[in-house]
Amino acid sequence: MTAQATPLLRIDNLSIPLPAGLDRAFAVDNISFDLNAGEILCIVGESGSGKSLTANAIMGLLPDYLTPTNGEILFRGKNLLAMREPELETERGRTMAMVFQEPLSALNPLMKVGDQIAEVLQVHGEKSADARNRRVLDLLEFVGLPDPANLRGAYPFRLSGGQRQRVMIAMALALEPALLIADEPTTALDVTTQAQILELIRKIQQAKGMGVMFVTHDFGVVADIADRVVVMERGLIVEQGPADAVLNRPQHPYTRRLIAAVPHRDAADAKAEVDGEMLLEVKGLRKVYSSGGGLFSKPRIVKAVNDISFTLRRGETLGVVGESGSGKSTLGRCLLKLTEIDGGEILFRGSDLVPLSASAFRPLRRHIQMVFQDPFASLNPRQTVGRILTDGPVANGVPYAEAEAKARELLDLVGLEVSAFDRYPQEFSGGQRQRVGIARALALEPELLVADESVSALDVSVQAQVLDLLQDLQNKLNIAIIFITHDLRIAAQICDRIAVMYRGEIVEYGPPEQVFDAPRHAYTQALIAAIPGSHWNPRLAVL
Amino acid sequence: MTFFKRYAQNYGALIGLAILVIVAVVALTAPLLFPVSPWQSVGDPLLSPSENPAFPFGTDMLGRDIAAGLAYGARVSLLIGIVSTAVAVVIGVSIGALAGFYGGRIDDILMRFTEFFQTIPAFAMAIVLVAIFNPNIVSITLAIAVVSWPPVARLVRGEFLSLRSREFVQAAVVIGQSGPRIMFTQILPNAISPIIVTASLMVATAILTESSLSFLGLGDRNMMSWGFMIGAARTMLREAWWMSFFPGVAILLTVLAINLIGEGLNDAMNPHLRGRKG
Amino acid sequence: MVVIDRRSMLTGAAGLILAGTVGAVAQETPVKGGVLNMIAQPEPPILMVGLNTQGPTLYVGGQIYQSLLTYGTDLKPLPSLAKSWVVAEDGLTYTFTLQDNVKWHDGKPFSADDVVFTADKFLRESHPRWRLIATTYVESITSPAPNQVVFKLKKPFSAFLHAFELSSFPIIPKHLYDNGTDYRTNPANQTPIGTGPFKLKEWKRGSYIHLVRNEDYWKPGQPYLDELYFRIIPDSASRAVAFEKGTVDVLRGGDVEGFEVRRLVKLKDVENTTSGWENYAPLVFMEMNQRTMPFSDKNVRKAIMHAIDREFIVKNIFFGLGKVATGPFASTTLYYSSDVPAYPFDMAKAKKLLADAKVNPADYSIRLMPLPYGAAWDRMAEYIKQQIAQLGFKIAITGVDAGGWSQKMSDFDFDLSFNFTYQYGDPALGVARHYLSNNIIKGTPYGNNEHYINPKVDELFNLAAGAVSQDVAAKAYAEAQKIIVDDVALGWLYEMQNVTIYRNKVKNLVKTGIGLNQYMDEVWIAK
Amino acid sequence: MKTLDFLFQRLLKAILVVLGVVILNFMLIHMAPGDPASVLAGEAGAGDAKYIAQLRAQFGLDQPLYWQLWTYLQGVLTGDLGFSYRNQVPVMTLILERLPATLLLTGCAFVFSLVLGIALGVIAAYKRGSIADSLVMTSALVFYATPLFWIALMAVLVFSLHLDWLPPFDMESIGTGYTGWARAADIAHHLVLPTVTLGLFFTAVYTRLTRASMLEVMALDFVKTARAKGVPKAQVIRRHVLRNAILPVFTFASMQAGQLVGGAVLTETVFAWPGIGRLMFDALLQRDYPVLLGVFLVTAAVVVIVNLIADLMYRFVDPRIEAAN
Repeated sequence: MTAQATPLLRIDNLSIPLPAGLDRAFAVDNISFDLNAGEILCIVGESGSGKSLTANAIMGLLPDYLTPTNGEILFRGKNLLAMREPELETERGRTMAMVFQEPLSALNPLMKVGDQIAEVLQVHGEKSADARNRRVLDLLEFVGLPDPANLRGAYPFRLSGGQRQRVMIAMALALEPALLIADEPTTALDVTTQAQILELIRKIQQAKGMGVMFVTHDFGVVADIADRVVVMERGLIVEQGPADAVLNRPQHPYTRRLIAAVPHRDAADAKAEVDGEMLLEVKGLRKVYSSGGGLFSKPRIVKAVNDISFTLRRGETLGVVGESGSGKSTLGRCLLKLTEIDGGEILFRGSDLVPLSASAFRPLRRHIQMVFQDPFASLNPRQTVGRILTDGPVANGVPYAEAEAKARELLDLVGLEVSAFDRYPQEFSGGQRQRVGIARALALEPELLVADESVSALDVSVQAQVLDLLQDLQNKLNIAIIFITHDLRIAAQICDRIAVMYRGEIVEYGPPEQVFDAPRHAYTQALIAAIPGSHWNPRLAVL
Repeated sequence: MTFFKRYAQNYGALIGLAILVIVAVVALTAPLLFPVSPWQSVGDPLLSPSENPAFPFGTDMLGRDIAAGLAYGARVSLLIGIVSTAVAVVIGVSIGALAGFYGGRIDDILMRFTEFFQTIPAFAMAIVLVAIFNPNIVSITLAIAVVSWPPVARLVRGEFLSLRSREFVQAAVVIGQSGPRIMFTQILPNAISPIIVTASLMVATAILTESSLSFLGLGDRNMMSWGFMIGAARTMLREAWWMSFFPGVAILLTVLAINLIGEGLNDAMNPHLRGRKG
Repeated sequence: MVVIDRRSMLTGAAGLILAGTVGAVAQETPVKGGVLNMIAQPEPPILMVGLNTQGPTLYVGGQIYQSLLTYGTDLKPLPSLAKSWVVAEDGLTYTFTLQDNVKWHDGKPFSADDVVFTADKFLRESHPRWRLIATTYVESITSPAPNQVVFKLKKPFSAFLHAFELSSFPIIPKHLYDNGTDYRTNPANQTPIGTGPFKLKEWKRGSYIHLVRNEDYWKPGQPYLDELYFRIIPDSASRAVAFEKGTVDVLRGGDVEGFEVRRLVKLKDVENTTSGWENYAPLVFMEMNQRTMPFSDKNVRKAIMHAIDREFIVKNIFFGLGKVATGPFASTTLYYSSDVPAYPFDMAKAKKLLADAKVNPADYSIRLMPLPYGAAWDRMAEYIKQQIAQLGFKIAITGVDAGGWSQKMSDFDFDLSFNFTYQYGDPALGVARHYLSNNIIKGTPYGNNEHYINPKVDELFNLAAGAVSQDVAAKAYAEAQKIIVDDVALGWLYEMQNVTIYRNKVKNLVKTGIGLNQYMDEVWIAK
Repeated sequence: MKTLDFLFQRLLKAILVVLGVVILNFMLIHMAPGDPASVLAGEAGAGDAKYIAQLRAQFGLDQPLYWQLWTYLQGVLTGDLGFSYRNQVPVMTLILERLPATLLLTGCAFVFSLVLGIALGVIAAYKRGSIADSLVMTSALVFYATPLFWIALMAVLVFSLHLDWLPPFDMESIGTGYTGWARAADIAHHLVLPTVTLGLFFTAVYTRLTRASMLEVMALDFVKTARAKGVPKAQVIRRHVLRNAILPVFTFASMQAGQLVGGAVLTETVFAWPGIGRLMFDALLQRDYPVLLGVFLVTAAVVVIVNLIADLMYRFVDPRIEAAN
């Protein structure tokens, strides 16, 4: 963190107006910050804060309808905004490079990864194919990919998410740029992979002495890698400074609010043992997916849920934690019989749900409800909130008038205006929609609520509110909740017990403090070690 | 209101709508505009458009008024276009919805069935159907419907397949709604805009198909239609250009108008695509 | 009205051996060599004339196959494969003497055996018209000498000498067909072997049929032409273009639309003739199904006749290529009589006739089934529909294709339809079939499909057919025409006039009453 | 292995589809009111009931329908598509005579429309919003809305009659005795008008499709990646956008292959092209069932083969497909 006379990158009073008719006039409004060579600058903010746009503006990759009207982007003293496209092209990929959020869609699906990396070298003047090939192998090796000679000829879809992001990074590093912009590079990755990628970026930055601009929404990540931090809110920079200062002594109320909302296990508030009556007993549940196969090849078999057993009492919250592909969502779908079950028992109030036919199970459905992940996809855009909330009770034989009255009550209960009844989901924000989703589930007065990644699509501040709401409702209504999440921090915060799933099996099962402090399984240990920002306690920052 | 605003932003779509409205008005008021049957000889044969102001579009070889033919032809073109499309959409939506919603073996069977129809060239099939069941307005309409439903079925199946796994549909299952109810109240309303857009384009194609059938002599012999007029005038192309020219232009304009409307609808119903269009 | 002294024809033929053909004395000396381009429209399904008698089949097949006789433009019989013939005085024995040195295209000699096989076996089995004649009239067919064939009849048949034209009596090679196989699937059908001046070289289906000179043709030095091309051009406008651009040299009647004829005949170096159709003299009529009302009422039929402006049809729909027909006989044929009731265009009269007959037109829904032979026929249907609609009938056109038309006509499933008939030189062959009550048979569109029954007419036709004296026949036919026209047995519309258009460098093209179906051994092209 | 499996499955499916098409058409065609025997008898000039019965027996039309179907299917398995009543030739012979002409015409029209359509679509997308874009898209829209037969007539009028540049009909000049290259050149000369006429509608379709597909791909993330690498815009289009954008166009085009045959019916009629489109239409009017069925069978087989080839190519071009299966 050595300050230099001329910063590597200086954003000076940059403004980018939005097209007319949107909720605000500027995407970013008069922002200024510096990035020095050899430092990692984190731009942090919630969705719509303008952080990604700023990154794209630097690279000159804004969509046609957005043009900066004011300010300068000085890269090594030269104003990038004044450069013409061909000139910019010589800088891009050579002196400044970018890594994107979604590594699959950011790679050309029809081009071998080696060729995609080599292209950077080719467009910037490396004429020798041999030289390019050697460099590609070096780069793949450097970013820690196994068997570079082989991997070079693979297509992106063959690679795992982490490998793809390593390819992206190799591509960005090809010509050892002075500036690396990473736009949420780990958001789409599992937590263990995220830890590896963060480690890689830090390693590279140190080895090459680059300036890194790291865009993220996750304060845990910030705590792990940032030298300095810029906090953005709705196009404005509300706070900037050294990482330690911003994280531990936030000044601006917005920053404080964000940090307060970061999920964190408080060792202090250990949960009391729940001793309600037994509601659900799952025994030896199995679900197998098989695909492909034919006369000449074997089908691919995935044991998505493999011999899983657990119990749940009234008023209890069970957290099911796992990375993508662990089978946690399949488990949720099995419990709701949204998919065929291949074996085992689901004893709900003592009777087995597994053998029931779809029509025999339908009357029982109201007892087991679900809150979905995506607040945008989970509400029918063609129906009013009122219709969404009354459909369930009506389908279960409740007269409409009664259902309507109940729906209005529920809107109030989940913290929405009663007038929301006649409006369409599009008119609400993500958090509000998720409240509608919860109200829909509650409209049937269920005894068990399965929440599948119900807060992971939400911004951190909204996330906290929804979590609070769920806990509050559980206390009021004494329902059992199965909370499926990839985020161990959230599970630890709200669950009575946690089941860690790995490759279709529960590898760790117990109360949060045991899972966190004394994980028995190697996977759980790796998972906990990978939690970003574990050395930092946000609670202390906003005390 | 916003829908119309979005639609109105597309000038092409507005022009298309204007043309179609004119065509529709002419079609509806044809008996008022031309009280004498379009089949009736009303003037000298083969009057060119400039010869007699009473016949601004000229007359054909039997002295029939081309203008009257155009007006009555609009009725047939629009009627066949719309009805055959409606029938095709009903067939296509039913098959596509069942296949997409239930999947598995039902999907396999229905899609194989659809493929049979797609493998046979649509126009060739239409010719055979019309010829076999004798050309009349019913057989032509049904034949066009029978050859044009497969794309709808595929579209609807695709929509249903993707919507079926959407969370709001899962939610409908979870709250205990029945299969048919979910299909009609949850999925179908969300699949309706691509269906409408496709249907509007199918109307255009149906009009083209009808005219091609008539051109080959497989039209309804009691209905004055544009394709028939061109077919009848085809042999006299050099002697009396106006006999085939005006009906050709009528088809072109109408089909063009409907296509423009289709694009306008598409833009208006899928506003997120608009940013990318020119 | 063509007047022919039948007796002199019979006696003359008895002793006379005709040498040469009409118009053999050419103005210029024929030049050998050259290619003649024509159009076969529609493409014939087969060239074997014995199995198919459609126009194009005869047109092309007529260059390959030959018949015993051909007929002049005056309808007199002329030698073909028969070089002479003798008819006995009682009209019961016909003796034909055949040409010498005739060889089939495959080199086998042609003989009387071939003629006997053709008449007694092949055509009797596969040719509907000959079958009828053979069963009704022929007692025996024999060959007393290798170059002689004798037909003995059960009873006199005045039209018998007209039954030996190409479409009725093509000679089939016995050695290829008399082997127990099914004639229709005999592979020889694909490689037609005849005695004609041209041989099949190549048939590229959908494109052209290519015939080449028969080097062993029985007329020394002939044919003059080296090659014939019959091109397949399905679109009529394209056919006109093909002629205009010189791709084809000859247009047969019907190859192009009427209005194109008007234009094409005016082109430079182009000639035309309406001759060459005398033997067929096609006559167009409307069939009104008399099985049910309204057409079972003679007055309705009369009213319909008055409601149709047949001059308009000829002038505007067929572009003047024809003349209004007065009755069942074409005006160019033997026995035509103009002494028949006339039906001028008169709407008022038509309506009055209906009113007098107490027929309420609005009570009837009439189906009008056009003949699916092209645009002009469709226009005629549209016109007539409109005229009948003005009488107050509900009338709709039922569109059909050729198959459907044939089927519905054969099943009598129609109200109104069109048809035309070839007259084949004698009323007994071409005309009577549409009016004889014993010819009300399902299965053919070319019989008495309208269900016309008048015993007097039957009697007169039979009398004429069996008459040995031409006067007797003429009288009977004249009386029959009067009755038939008064009954409006059919709605005669017009006599077709087929124009043959050709480049004037083509010489000797149309010489006989069968026109272009005549083998073109004397046709030549001026350099 | 997977490719083998795929091939096996697709072949099985292809055979099923063709079989289905045959049965479907067989039933359909035999529902027709016109009886070929009476049509033939009628054309022969006369024909009593006995004659018709004789013909019906000869064609096997007196057998029950399922038996006719069974006999037909048995024939199909041995490559025998039946016998044409009218032409007195085995159907297979007729079709094989005509098929090359149609394959040539539709093949050329296919390539023409695809190449031109993609080229125009790419230009329109690349120059989005420009005059060139509007021009291309407007003409595409107009040709999309114009009846094919109308274009054919107009083309003959202008290019053959008025300008006399191109022959208005036939597949080759008859009687010239051209061989080798001269013949090929002659055929090519005749091919121009029918190809362009048949191809224009599809060109319009592919232009619109290509442009839309290009714009869609241009909005994808990896295009941004390419630009972030400093790849010049032209190269981005060429190397990254084009390949991804063309795939759906190819898929659609291969699915549309059969529709070209439908268009060929019109084109072949106007241009006197001796192909199976016209054969089909003639057979239909003459109620020549075996020919009609044969044409449909062969068309379906060709379409299925084209789709199969397209699928295989797709697998080759897009590595994701195999994995997805």
